[in-house]
Amino acid sequence: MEYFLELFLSGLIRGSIYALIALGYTMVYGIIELINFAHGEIYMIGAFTALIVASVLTMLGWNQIAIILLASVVAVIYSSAYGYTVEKIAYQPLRGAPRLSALISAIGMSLFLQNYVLLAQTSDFMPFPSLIPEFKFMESYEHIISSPEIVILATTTLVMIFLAFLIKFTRMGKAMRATAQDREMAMLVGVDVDRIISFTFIIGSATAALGGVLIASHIGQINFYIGFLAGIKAFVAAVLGGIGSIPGAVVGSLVLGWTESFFTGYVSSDYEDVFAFLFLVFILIFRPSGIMGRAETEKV
Amino acid sequence: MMKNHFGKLFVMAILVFFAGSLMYSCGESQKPAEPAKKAEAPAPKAMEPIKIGVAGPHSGDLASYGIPTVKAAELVVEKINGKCGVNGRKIKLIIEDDVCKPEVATNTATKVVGEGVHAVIGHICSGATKAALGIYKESKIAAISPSATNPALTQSGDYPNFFRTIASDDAQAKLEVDFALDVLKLKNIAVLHDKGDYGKGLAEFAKSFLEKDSRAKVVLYEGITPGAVDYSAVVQKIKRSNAEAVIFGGYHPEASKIVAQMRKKKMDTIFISDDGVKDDTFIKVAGKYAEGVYATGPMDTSSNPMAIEAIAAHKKKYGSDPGAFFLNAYAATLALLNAIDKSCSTDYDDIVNALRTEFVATPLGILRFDERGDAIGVGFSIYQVQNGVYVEIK
Amino acid sequence: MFLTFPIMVIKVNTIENIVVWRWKNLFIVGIGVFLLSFVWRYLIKRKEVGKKKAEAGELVKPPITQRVLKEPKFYIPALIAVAVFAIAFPFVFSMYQTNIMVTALIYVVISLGLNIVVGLAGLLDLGYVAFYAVGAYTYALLNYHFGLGFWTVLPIGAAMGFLFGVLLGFPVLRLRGDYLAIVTLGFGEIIRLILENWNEFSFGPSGIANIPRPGLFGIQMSLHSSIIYLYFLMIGLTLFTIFVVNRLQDSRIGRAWIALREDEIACQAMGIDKTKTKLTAFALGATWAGMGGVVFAAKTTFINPASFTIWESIIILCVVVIGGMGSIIGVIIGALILILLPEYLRAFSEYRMLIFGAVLVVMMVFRPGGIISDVRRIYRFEERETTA
Amino acid sequence: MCGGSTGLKNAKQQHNAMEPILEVKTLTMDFGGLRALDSLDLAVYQNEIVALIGPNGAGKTTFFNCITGLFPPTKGEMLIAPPGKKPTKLNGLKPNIVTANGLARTFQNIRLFPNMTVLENVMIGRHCRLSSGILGAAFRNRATVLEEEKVVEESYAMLKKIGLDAFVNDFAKNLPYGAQRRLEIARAMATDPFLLLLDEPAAGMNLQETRELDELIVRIRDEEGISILLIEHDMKLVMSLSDRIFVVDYGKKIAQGTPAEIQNNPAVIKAYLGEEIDA
Repeated sequence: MEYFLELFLSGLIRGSIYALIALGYTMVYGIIELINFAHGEIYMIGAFTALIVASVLTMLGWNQIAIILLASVVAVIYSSAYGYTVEKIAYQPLRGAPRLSALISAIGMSLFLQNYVLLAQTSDFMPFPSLIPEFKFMESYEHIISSPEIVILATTTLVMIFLAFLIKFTRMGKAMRATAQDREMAMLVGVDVDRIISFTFIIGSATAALGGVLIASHIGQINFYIGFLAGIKAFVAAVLGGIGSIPGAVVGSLVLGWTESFFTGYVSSDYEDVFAFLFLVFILIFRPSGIMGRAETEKV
Repeated sequence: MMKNHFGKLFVMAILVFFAGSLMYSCGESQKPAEPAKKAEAPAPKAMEPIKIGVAGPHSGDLASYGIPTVKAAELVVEKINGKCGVNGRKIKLIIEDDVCKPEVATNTATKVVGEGVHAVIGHICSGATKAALGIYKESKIAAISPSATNPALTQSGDYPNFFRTIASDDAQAKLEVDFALDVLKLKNIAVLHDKGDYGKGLAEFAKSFLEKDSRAKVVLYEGITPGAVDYSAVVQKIKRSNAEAVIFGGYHPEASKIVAQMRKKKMDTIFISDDGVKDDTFIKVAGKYAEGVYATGPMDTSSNPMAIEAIAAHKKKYGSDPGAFFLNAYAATLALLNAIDKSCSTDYDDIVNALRTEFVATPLGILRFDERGDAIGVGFSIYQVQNGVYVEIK
Repeated sequence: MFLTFPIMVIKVNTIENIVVWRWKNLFIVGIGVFLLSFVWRYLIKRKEVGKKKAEAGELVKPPITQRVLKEPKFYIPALIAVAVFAIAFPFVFSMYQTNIMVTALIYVVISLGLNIVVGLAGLLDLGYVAFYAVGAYTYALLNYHFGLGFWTVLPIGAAMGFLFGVLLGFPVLRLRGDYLAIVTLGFGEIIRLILENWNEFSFGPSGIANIPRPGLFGIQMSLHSSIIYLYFLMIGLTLFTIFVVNRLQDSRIGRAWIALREDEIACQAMGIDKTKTKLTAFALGATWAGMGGVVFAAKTTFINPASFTIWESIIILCVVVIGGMGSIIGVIIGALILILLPEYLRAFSEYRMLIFGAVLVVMMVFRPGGIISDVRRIYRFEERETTA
Repeated sequence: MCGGSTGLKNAKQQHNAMEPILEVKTLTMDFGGLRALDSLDLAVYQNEIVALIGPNGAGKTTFFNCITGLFPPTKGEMLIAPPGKKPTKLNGLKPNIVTANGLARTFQNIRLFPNMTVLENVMIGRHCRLSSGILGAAFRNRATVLEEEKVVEESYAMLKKIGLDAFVNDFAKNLPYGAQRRLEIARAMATDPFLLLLDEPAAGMNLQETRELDELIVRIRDEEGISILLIEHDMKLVMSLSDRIFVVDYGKKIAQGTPAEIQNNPAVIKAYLGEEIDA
């Protein structure tokens, strides 16, 4: 039973990590129906920015709380700027073009950003300082769940609540939903669609950056390639949950995390990913729009 | 830059006709359509530079394994060309990227063959090496790898033209297992690998050695997914298996994640790993968690005067410490040039023969190659992280 | 817009316990970006103007490429020139050139296969490389265990591709759009992971070496001539592919594929069996990948699962989209460009993938329809109709 | 098929003796909590032109979608009986099988294949009447070549009949609106139906086009012997064309009868009042 609980926790952490990335994926997809392949790269850039800021500040001898706050804030700002720029360069000119063209453009952007960071920062893995302090009160539970893990869980929950609130209740959120439903109609009723899309990219990138900071400090190392793998997994999670739906992304991520964790724990990690993908296929066969996705019937 | 390159293509195209037909005259197989008369050996050949190909990943995610080899070859060649070269001929390096991918490696191989190289230093990754070796074999070109450790390369007997200045995976695995059994006297051992060519091969050997020995048993044998965000499920599994030690086959990024997560879970399981982990980056990344980790690596030759000299030269020219496989590559280049020098020839048979018979002093010690192509006198030893540095044990 | 660019630049510094400030980089990149953004804006503006023109004037002249392709006066000599060039190629250029051309031709073949799935039938397949792997392993394993030769395995590889296409196609065809994409991606990864993990079957990550090159009636060939032989074999296979795909496109089934892409519901209402049509597209596309895989294994003589990652699928997809979906010539040009480009970019060594990524973006932004867009087969019936 | 039964307007008298070619019994369709169709009964007899009318959202198109197999109905039975054949149940059949059985339709919002030529669009309609397979297509055996030639001729003949022959090689998306509607009819006709379902064929057409459509529909029935069931809002067209009219509102049938009967039916007038002043 204890083993089960441990695996459950391990899956929960994994799921929360995926969720932090998947949220941005799903938001962007919801609004422009584009698989934003560069999203993982934004996450990676967030982590790098935080690493640089944290290193500089550490050398200047700041205290840890200030470092983590400032590093996160700067990472979020940078990544949002990147997200915004990427959208302006690679996606905005392609509005109205075939969807596959935008997809290829996204892939190109992903390659570009990867190699850009590779050139600027070398291909080596770099140690990432554990920014999150070990809480005192946690000491006796450290072997079950560590402080960074608690922070990750809490952040995921907060981000999800924040996004749900944003989309449900704010003016911007309403405009976003309108744009997602019918872009032309939204434009007709006076929504500045371009601004909404930019805004979505900024929010999505910001969550990715937050994820980048937390996850990197949990794992303790980063290199230019982390974004791609994490991005694919997060995308799978988003689809599993029903792409376009915010709670769906979280549910999908958790389900994926647990699937992997339990499969590894009780069967074998050799086929962990095989099983995760088979599970995805299985779910999609019975629920073609994902766990939380609404079944769409096309109007005839 | 681009223009230059295309110009080179045309020159190459012409060159290749000669080079290609030369090859025919060497090989036992003659293609009737290609008249052999083109093969009239050009007289001024002796004064032409000796061409050595250097192939490995120079871009992409594995570039950090390939570039030190290029630097080593450059340093050696610079030194030797400064002393009138080999047999009075200068040496020219033809450096080509293979990104560690087999399919690219065949292109790389045909390219260096097309440039008319006499021998090749490389490739770096075992998979790419296997793909390229077929082409070198048929073109009668010897290849010396500083880093391809797959046992089949020498043990299968398929590649008589292959040599390496590094010991093969099974030797490493044997060393790890012996260490675990003889020195640490362990009973329960978990074997993990990263599902990769190198790591899995090594783990398979370790597992079979352990199974042959009755003193310990393998309590867990698993592959982990490289690049995954977290390994806590696997770590839990190790914990449950009651393993006293983990033997891990793979590279340092995954190793450091696993070690860190084990230590965070307050597990003091011994961690024994391989050459891919015996890298200073591992210690930097894993930080305090790296302490006490064992790893096998090439025998410490840092006291060898040639090694000191080579490293000093690298520092002088590039301003930094050399990277992975630098000394192996340095040794490979020296051995190759020595063979050419001693045999007074750039013919395949002569080079291969000289590599097998002539001893040469290298930063790895004085060595020659055995019949299969493994270097005699190159081995591994066990290191442990102590106070943030790898220290040789024994 | 380029307010964000300077931000990009400051972060160009490396960390390794020490911070290296590289202000020089900042300066260079800053200037470069400043100039580039002007070029970018100019081009975007030009594109906008072009668009407006297209909207204003009902009939825009068809693009030059299209006119050339339609005019027999142009394309017949062009075809002859291409043919002459193709035949002369291995004798004029080096073995290396021939070798990469073989690679490019393999991609032409498999991209034409994917073009059936994505370009014609409109099914986004991100796991296409799985079938390529199936073909390659079919040859490698049959050769290893039973010593079967290239020519025997080529049709077997094709059949295996077809079979796997059907097998994998069945469960996923209910899905649409991006769900289909992610599931095919999943299948691609599953196949690769199985190859990687199932040592007893596939020799795991260490792969299979010493796969023989194709033989010609048992004649022993030197390396150079066998590459030339492979080259002509690939030319033949490419022509065969073009021939078949072209005919398929023109046939009852090809029409059904396009109709499916255009409007799934109307397509069904017109009496087309959606499932069967999708399945044929999927399986036929996979067939070419299977064949391509066999040739690939024969060419590299060594295969391991690392050659069949998702990036490979993505590259093939890029070929199809960049070339122009549904257009055979477009796909051929796309394959030649995308596969040869990284090889010729070797001169830029570490910058080449950066450039490659940028090229993808720029291409899509300025030619979203691909290099050859809108070249669609026009039925020419006028002559027949007057007689009928 | 029997082409020219002359007593068109008094077709109704013959019904009692004949089996209906389409018979729908207590058809019910729920979308979640919404009942779009409520035990609808309807029958169409051979050589009839029947209209289905009702206010927007009354469930007319849903009715079409149910018969053609796009939506599985919640309840009810649907039978077709092609002339001279035994009745078959439509329930559970896929759309393509329904079409193969001789029921063809057009769509309310035009659903042509925009990037295919006009001729190709019609050729798609012939698809289910052809048989050539993959190998035939790849290697062009004799049967395939002949079949292809035949398809082209038949399709062209169809276009001529509908009056679209001038556009043969144009992309469907470039046709004028009215022509697109007619092309949809041509495409549906190409599937060799015995009953044609037209979903608002006159929507968006001007007077001239509507008049031509009127003639076309009558001609289809008279010359081809194809019965027609249509949904239409243009009351003038409905009244002049139809032999019988069904009126639905909120998924229920509120009236049926000849145009004259419908025009004077108080229930119909009530349903339409305030909703639409079309008639």
